[in-house]
Amino acid sequence: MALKTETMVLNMGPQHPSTHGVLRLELEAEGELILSVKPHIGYLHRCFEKHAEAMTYPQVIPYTDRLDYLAAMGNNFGYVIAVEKLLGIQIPERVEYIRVIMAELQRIASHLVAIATNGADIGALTPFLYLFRDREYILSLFEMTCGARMLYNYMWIGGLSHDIHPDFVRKTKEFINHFRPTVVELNNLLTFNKIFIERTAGIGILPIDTAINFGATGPVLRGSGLAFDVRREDPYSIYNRFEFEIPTGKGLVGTVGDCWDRYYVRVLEMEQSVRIIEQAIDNIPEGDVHSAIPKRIKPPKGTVYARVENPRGELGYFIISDGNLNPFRVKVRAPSFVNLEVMGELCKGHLVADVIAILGSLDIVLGEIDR
Amino acid sequence: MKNPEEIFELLKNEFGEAILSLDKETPTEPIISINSLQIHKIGAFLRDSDEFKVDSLMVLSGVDDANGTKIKDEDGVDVINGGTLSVYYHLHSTSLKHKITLKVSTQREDPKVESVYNVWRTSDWHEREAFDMFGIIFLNHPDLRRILMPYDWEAGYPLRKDYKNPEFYQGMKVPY
Amino acid sequence: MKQYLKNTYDGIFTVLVGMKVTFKHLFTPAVTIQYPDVKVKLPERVRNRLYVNMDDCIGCDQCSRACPVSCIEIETVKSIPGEDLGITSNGKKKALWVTKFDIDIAKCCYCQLCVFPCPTECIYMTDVYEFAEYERSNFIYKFATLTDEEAVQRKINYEKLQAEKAAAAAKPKPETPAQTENKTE
Amino acid sequence: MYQFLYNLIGNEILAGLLVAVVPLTIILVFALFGIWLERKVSAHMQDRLGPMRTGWHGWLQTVADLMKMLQKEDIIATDADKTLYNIAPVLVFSGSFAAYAVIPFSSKLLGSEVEIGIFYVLAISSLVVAGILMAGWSANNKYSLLGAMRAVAQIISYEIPTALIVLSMVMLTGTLSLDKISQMQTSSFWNWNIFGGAIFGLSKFLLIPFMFIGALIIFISTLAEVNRVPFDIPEAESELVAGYFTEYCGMKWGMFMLAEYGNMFAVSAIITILFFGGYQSPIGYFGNSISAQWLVPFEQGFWFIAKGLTLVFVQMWLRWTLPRLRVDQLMTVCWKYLIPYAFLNLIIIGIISLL
Repeated sequence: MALKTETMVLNMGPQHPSTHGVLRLELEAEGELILSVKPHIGYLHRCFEKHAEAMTYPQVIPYTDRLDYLAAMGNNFGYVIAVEKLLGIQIPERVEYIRVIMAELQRIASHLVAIATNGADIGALTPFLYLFRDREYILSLFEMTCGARMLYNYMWIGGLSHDIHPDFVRKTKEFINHFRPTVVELNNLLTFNKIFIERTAGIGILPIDTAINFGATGPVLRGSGLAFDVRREDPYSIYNRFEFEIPTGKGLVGTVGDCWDRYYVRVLEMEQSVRIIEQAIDNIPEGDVHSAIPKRIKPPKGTVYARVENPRGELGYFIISDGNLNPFRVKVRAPSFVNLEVMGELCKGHLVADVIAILGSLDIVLGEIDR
Repeated sequence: MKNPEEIFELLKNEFGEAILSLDKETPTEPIISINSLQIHKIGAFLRDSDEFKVDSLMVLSGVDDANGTKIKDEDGVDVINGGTLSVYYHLHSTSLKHKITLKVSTQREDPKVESVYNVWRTSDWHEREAFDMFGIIFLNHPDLRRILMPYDWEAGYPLRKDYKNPEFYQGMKVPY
Repeated sequence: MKQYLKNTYDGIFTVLVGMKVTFKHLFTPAVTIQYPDVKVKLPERVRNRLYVNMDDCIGCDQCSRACPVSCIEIETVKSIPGEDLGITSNGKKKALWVTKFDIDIAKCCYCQLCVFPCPTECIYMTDVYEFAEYERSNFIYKFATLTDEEAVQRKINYEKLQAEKAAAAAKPKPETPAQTENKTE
Repeated sequence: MYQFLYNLIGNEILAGLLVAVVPLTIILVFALFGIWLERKVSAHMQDRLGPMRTGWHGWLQTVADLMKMLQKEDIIATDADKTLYNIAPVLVFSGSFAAYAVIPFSSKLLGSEVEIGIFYVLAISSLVVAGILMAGWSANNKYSLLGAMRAVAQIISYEIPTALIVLSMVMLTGTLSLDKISQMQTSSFWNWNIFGGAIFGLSKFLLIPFMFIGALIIFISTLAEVNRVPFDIPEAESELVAGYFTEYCGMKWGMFMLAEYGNMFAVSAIITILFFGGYQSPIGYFGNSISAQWLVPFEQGFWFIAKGLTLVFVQMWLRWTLPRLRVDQLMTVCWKYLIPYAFLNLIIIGIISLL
């Protein structure tokens, strides 16, 4: 007689060490084997879009900081680009250069967190601390520039809140010199560790056409092998002036599109960001960062969709203006929100421990999923 | 790579009545208005035809157009009657690099839009969000639940312009 | 078989490489500090607790309007002629009594948007970051220098002045009040 | 030791209890020290400082934590099976504590001089399995249950490679007594079993590589038996919150912690005895050279604890270096890698020792 078995529903989250915030995953499991995963979101819903309708355009910027709180510069960047498009204003060269440098530094900082938490989810706690130490350098660069460490409110419509600090260029170069060896160390300690490879290679394979259909962007899509990067695809700001490569998943140790590829794409992207910073840092033109800031920000009627490459993928702002001081509608296309959708698809047939590895490799930030 | 006028003409030839208008007055990309019950067919055509290959839906946004008649109720809040709710589809093609913006409008009192779930799977959560925030019913969506708000939120659809904060949620006072 | 031996070798070798890295770090100095005893030197632009220098405040309400979370509440009363409110450090003449200048620092999001519009640069962010409190009400910082009685007095003074003005205005044209009466009816 | 005390006191039970006090003290002191060491080692490996406030470099931190744990409210989930829930930590702790009965800390300090010491250790440490399963099941928590299932599968599987290596050592030395195994590896580190044992000859040199492999295998498999990284999947904090002791708090949780650190030292002690000469000094005894024979047992105790702690340090070092394996990979490592290698090792050692 066959034993009567039933599946077990395992609630992972909202309070769980590795759901990266307050995500709840409803796992249907047979022992350790996952049959289905249903993500439940909304625990961190802060009504950003409703708030934005009651704010003037500059007042929305501090709120955008809090979407993807690990990459606040990128969020500011996307929003100001959208509003500048709506206003149709020209930005001084100096501002553009500083914005690019900040965005790339932020990309490194954000990827460091992504890599660190991905490692920590799998059990390697030491790289986590090493990488947070390196992130600290970047945060102190930001703090030196605008006074805040996480939620910068740095990029303003038409300019920047502060000009860079006189020491900024020197310290950024110092950081780059310090940073390159730490990537090598990271690769020795974690990336090519056999156990780490075993845990991530061949796990959570995301085929390229599924990735596109699910709208995945950023390292998730690039990990699947498509060299899609908004910086190259739809160059905003001055990204078309810099040389950089778009690293893609090659299936070096497993299959193309597995967790390891998504992880390794981030490692390689940090290197490319360093390259962009190196190209930009010596060429910052002179100028005034406040000169183009409009006195009164009142865009004409119209709609705009502007997208930037945030560390987590394509961040889009869809803004409708009705000609008032407040935006009529602000919709955020949050990369993590879209990337998380694919979670259910990836986890099928894996084990409980793999759910963590997959979630870590998707690198979600609940702040921008729930908005 | 096609410009919006060409896309509009091609779609007009293919679908005729379902394609309503082309709005070029916007500061950025033009918007093609479409019949709300034909969107899934047009989506499938855009995705599958070799001319377009629009394989990616960047974002699907619900919008409350707030173009109905506004009456103030006793609390001084506008109640909107009539008018439309809209859904914007920002599409692009990863291989051919062109971008298309589609817009469908639907009646505010009975908002129904065909789901594009089967065309672009990414629309799953976007449509749930639009339903959650605006109450737009996406026909043939397999799992149309609230997504950001609690599942038992009964006070209406928060991003509508005439939304009123409820006083209580499950016996708890809402502002704190 | 070859793969099997390679896996064994890889497993042991990469573990040893990792161990070498961590062993090296065992002897590198720590980067953390003993926080309350040792403190990081903050950069000069650091954004922490808000402070208002009331000597310079002219009560223009610009900071309050710029604030995205409405944590600043300002109430002002117009001064009456003859009262000397002094001038600000950059030479502006004050014309308003600031009867209430409350900042709810618990709401503040440290975005610094209030600092830039201030015409006299009297509101700014300091480098004080340790201000935990046991009571939520203690987070409402009251910057107004006037006491409550004084504030009430200023208000009465101003209202009296208004009333006098109204009376003065009413005298030459006695028909005005009648008109308003008609309107209210 | 027991015999000595029995002669002294003349009461079996009292003598037995007194003998038990020694390992209990050692296990408690070691747990206090071990937790502190773990924190400091991890901190310095991660470029941090670790506990610094309680005493010199925070050495009293564990004591402070213990105080806190003793004061904590004892919470039992409503749906938990209270009897099993309460027994489980005691069982787990006694399992790891009982192993100390036969461990010779020095030639004079030995709880019980049983002839089948190593066999007893292998047997008694399985008691932990029952305790863990009870803890996981009784808490009525899915994470606990998953953790307990993993732990049981893991501990039972990894006993096989451990037992195979132990078997090869027993074959080589010809005794099951831990004390006798220690006595054999006397006078210099060259006589340790890891260097082929005390008998000089061709076989000694042939044995050395296989002894190294054996030591490595038993180190890895005991690592898994005490649930340390990279085999800490039963308590994998990023997946299962805390595994089988998720629902425990206060001193009951503390007992699991004590048991874990007790086990860490116990397995290190076993490896020390089997491969690294037990309590024997690698360089000869200071007491002998100044003809103060009473000093020798103390020196032996020092060497034993030093060797044990070195292995404990390596365990910690590994923990703060490696990620953890997945549950199926853990089984792969055991059944597909360790057991074949251990078996091969056993056969080769058997052949060599016949030479």
